[in-house]
Amino acid sequence: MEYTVGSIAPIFLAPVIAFVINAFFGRKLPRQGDWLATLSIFISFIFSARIFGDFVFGKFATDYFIHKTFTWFDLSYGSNIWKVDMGVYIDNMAAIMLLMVSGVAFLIHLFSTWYMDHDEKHGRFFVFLPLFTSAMLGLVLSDNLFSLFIFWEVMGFCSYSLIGIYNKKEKAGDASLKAFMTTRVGDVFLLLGMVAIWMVIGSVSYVDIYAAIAEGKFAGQTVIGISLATFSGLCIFLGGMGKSAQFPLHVWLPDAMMGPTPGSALIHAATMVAAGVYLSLRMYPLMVLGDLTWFIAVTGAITAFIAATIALVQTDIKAVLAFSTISQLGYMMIGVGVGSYNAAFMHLITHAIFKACLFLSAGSVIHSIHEQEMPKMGGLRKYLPYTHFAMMCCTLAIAGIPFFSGFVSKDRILGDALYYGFMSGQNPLLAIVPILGFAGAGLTAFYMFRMMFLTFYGENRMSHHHDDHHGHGHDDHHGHEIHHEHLSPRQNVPLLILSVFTLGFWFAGTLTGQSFGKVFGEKTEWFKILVEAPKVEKFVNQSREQFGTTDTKPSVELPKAIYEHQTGYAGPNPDDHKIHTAHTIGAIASIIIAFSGVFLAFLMYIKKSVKPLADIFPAYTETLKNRYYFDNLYVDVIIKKGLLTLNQALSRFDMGVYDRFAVDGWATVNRWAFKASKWFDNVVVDAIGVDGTGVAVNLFNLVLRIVQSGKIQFYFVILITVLASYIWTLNI
Amino acid sequence: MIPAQFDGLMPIVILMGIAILLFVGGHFLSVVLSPKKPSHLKQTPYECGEQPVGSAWSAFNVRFYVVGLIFIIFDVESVLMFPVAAIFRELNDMGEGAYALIIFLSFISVLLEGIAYCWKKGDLDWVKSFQVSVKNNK
Amino acid sequence: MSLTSYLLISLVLFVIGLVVMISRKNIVAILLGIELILNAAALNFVAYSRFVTNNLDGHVFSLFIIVVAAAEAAVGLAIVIRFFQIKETIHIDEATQLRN
Amino acid sequence: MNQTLVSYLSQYEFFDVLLSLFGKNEGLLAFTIYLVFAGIIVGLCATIGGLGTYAERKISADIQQRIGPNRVGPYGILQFLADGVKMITKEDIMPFTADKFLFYLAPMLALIGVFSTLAVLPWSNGFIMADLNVGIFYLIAISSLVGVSVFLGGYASNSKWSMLGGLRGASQIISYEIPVTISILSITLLAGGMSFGTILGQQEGAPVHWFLFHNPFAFIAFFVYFVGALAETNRAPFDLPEAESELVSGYHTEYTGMRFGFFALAEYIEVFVVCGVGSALFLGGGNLPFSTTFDIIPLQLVQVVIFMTKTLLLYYVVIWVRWTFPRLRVDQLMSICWKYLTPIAIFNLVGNAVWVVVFHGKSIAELLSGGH
Amino acid sequence: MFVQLLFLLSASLTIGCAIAVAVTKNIMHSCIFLLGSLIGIAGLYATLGADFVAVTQIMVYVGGIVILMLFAVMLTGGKDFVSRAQNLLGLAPSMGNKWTYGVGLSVGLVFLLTNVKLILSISEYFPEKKFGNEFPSTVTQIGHLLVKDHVLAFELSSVLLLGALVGAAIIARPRKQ
Repeated sequence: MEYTVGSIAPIFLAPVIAFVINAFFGRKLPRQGDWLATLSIFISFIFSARIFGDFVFGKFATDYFIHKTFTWFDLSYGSNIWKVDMGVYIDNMAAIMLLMVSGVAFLIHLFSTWYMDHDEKHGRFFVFLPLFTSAMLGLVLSDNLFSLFIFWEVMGFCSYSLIGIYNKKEKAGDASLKAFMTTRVGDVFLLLGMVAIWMVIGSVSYVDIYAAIAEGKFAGQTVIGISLATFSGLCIFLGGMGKSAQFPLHVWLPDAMMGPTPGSALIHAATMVAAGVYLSLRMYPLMVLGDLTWFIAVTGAITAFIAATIALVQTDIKAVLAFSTISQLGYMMIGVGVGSYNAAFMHLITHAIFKACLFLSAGSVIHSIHEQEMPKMGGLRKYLPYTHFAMMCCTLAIAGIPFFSGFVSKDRILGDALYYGFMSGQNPLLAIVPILGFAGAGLTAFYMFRMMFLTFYGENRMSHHHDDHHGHGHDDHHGHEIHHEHLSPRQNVPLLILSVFTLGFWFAGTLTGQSFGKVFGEKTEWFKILVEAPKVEKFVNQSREQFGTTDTKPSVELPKAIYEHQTGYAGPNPDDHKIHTAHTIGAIASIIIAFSGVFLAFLMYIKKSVKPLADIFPAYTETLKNRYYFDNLYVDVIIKKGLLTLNQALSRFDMGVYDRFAVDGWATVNRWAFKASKWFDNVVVDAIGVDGTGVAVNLFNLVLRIVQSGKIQFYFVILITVLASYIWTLNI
Repeated sequence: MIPAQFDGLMPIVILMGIAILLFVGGHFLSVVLSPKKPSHLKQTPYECGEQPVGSAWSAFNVRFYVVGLIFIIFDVESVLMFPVAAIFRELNDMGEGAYALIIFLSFISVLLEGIAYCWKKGDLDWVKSFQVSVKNNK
Repeated sequence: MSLTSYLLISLVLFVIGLVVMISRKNIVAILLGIELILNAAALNFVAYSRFVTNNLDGHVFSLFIIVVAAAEAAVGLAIVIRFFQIKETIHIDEATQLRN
Repeated sequence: MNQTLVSYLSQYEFFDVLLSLFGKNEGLLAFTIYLVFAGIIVGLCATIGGLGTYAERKISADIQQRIGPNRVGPYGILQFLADGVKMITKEDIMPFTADKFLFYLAPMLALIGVFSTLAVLPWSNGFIMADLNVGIFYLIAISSLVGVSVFLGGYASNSKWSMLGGLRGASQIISYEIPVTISILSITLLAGGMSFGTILGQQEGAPVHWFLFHNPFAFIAFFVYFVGALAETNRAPFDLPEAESELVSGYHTEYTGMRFGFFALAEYIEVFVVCGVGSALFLGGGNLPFSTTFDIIPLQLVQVVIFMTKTLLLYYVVIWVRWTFPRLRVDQLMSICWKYLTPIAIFNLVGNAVWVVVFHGKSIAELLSGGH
Repeated sequence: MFVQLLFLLSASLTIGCAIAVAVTKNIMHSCIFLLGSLIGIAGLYATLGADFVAVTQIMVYVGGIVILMLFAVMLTGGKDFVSRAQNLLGLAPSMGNKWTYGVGLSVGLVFLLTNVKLILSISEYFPEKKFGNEFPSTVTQIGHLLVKDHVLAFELSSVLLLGALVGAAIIARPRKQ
């Protein structure tokens, strides 16, 4: 098949054009140009649908991929070849991802035109949303870590400005800053990993990295003592952790709910947070080579469990969804870690769809009753029937009820985790992974249905005057009456469209995802056949195609492969029957767990026959309500104990070097007395009194404040020293 | 042998040298010939016979800076325009006159926006900015 | 007079600009240091375009460096003047707040 | 590839004789030739500058129906020598509050800035010391040293009058540099090159080929250039930096003796240079009114004479303007520069560009004669 | 021969004036030394055969930036201004004292050493080159590059300058207080 630039570029360029037009002339356009943004996303949806069709229906089970590059700049001299290539790299995974991103983004745009209507920030919202979508599509299209990093940062910026879009509110500003800074922590590591790879193989293109792995270029290379593969893989994974809110760096995602709900749906649920997982999947061979899978798996398990427990007691509907997002991302990471490559990716896709739908439904609820606290809702079933239907479908999906997509993907991950933890003869401590995973699954079912029951069932607990509003930036609507929901193409048709795709057989080809209950006569596990861990051998000395040329690879039409279900474990599989048994056990166990969780929730919140959680373990509930005191940990312990003292030391050094001996020619007699008083002045008054005022504000102002004594030359000294040391390490 | 490329630089250097030599020589002459009877009154800066009050090196008005600002921007733009102007006819003979004209005019139009802005904001009329900025004189 | 000599000259220039930027406390003097550093960079470009790549892209780059330097000097000095009008000093260590 | 004086002379046979005299050392020979010609030119320009003072007095005397200097020499023509001697023998006084270093440096900068421009001044199409590719551009650039020197002269002699004069002078010079530069830019656009050789080669032959008559815009550009040049050289009616009646003597109030002499010399030579540039850019420079195929030294001398004639005519106009128009106010000065001259100059530039594109660079004369 | 002399002249002028910029205590003088250093750099450009860039250097820096800096120095209180909080928390004098110079020199020395290592490591790739006429006319080629390859940068630079003009005019405009 023929792919020219013209058939790929519009995917990325259409939203960019929409962004530019909206950014400059948005105010002049009718409806501030939201139709333009939606239209552009639709265009890129069409083009990516074509690519998807070619890749998926055109040819099953071929490992076809498009790779076009052009030289961006060339630093070669003498015999050293230093080129930076840019280009596009589309394989099956990228094709599926493209379709998912553009489709979900299109529906979310459509919904936002209703949600953000008559909103003061309507225009600005539709400036950043297409920019974000284009960045995400570009990230999927890009063929090397470098351009991926560029789009990565653009997405970070968009998320920043969408969280803080209601910039009148203090909390929004803090939340956006927090999100920006936390993800920065990861990005620095990502950059480090890129530099490490660059210094060894002179390129950051996926293909070159795979080829280098296949040729064993990484063998024997070490950075600061540890092997290069481990170092770079770890750094890249840390970058992914920052972006997709894994355990230590997850604190930003709940606060990110300050933004408008569709923004959260697109960025903090569906696509951007999945970018970290996508990166880890892309770099999977590196992770395997660096022997990092156990680390990824454990991180994912801890994240999944902790986020699920926190979500138990949240009362803000969006907070529940946020923590469930973190937990599901943890599941994806488990999938990456335990080596069920395509199950992890499938969970990425399914989760993107049903989580987007969940957020949109929450948005529809919030927008129609102007209330975000679940205890003040209830019995909305008869007011919002369509929303209720869509949300129920997605809840079933995320809770892992059979016949729904969440069950398929999550259950495969759990089955592989089970095998990984117990049967594969790994370190027995790794049994924590499946245990936490299953526990998290049960909790997921519980809190999701708790949310459903509290929101849509029971009696209506709405008080008719609303004194406070969280999150959404509408003016107060005092005495607002719920109007009955009608079927409108911009409010709830997107929800219904999304909820259709929460059914399992779209992805698995079978109703259950297991070997029984086929819908089609033929066993078509297209997902599992198409998506597999990249075989690095086939990338050795691949020929690059210059940009603009139509690619010359013959479109090989392999016979449609038949799926034999033993290969649920996509990695090297030593013993299939074990895996099979693991999967069967996993399936049954997860079904039982899920239904028990739903039943418990039913007893607690419908029948009221079981006392709710808070009464059973009040202390633990308190802990959960404070989210395990993570923020307090950061603020109180690390800052007040650790960083502030460091701050004082640094500022003392700073003052000492620069200002201490400002006035020369003093009598040595009173010099010491003067020094003492000046030390008091500088350190106590200046450092604590002035620099330390922001201690109570929040974390990242303080992290900035450590090195920020305000003396720019001090930063300059540090900068130059670091630069010099880096140059010294260069071996050219 | 000097490469002809650098041949043109020599007279410039020579003329600069001549200027410096002339200056030094003139000084030498005046040192030799002129009388030396310095006195304090002779060496006070001239203020129409009054005792000079304070130093002349005080912060003066900001309008000079604004003028210099507009100047430097125009200066740089003209620098960028010179090579394009130098090959304008050549491009025109190559049949790309319209293209070159569009490039050139779009550049100049931005230049004009700058001067129009400053004109509108009154940075160009001296008296107004003077009257406003008296208060800033420290 | 190979490439190395030019590179060394521009390096020395850069380091002197560095010293000026670090050890001066007068903001205008620090801007002087910045000008030195920019010139070092531009000199490198031209030297490379003569010795390494025999095309004139290096000249164009240093042209644009000069342009950017002019813009930077204009805006920077304007900021310095404003700062002086506000705080009546141009000591760099007084400029520790982002707001007035 | 710069066509220079040496490369011009090297086409004559006596060059080889000289070369053999210098033992085939072309660098040394070139150095000698340049040195000799530089000495000649500087001496010539110094004389012209000196005579300029004399001429100024005489012409002003004529305009004001006085006699003017008539004691020293026939018709007082040696007056400027007397002035020079006076300057050398005067005691030079420096205010004790002055900034010594800059006080010395300022006149030297002025001298350097002015003398360096002489290197590209086209006396004839052969007698031009260095016909750089960037000739006219170089001339504009290097002459901006004078602005620095004026500012420094005002600053260094820590006196109120000097300070004001220096500031006025610097801001006036840099302001009026813009219309001048843009007018020259339009000539560059017409000529298709910055070197004086190219510019003069475009306007050979009859006066209708001068850029002055090339098209209406160039015609306007000449006057813009002329006014701007008056202001850049601090000539009346733009002599605010040394306005005798307001600031005592402007930026060289505190300068006496030799240093004042250098300032004055630099100023007069600069006037001569801008007149020469004007005649070369717009009035065809030293081009003979007829086209010749052969090229000998005497023809070059004839060209020099023609060039000098045009230049001195412009010089006369400058002096004439000085004694005719009253001095401007500062705000009038600025508004004339920024609100009239600069927009007009930009308009001329656009007009010239459009003209070149529309009429394929033909001048009015060629269009009338239908020449292809 | 002449080119070598010009090179030595310009290099010594550049470095000497730069050092003077660094050490002199008078801000006005260091502006003037900066001017000398910039002229020296123009000479270096000339020895590289980059006549247009050299003249541009003189035009923009000597004609524009240095004068602007002199104005700014005068506008900010001339060569000797007092720091308002001189004695509140003892600040170093405005042109630095031995401590700041110590820090600056040490950092500069570190940077110098590292980069000398770098430069010497790549120096053998580029042997000495005879001076000839590589660029018969840089002006024409630069013009072609400006309208063909770098036309976007050419246009955008005008926009950049416009932005600089507007921004700086807004910042520096005299206003009522």
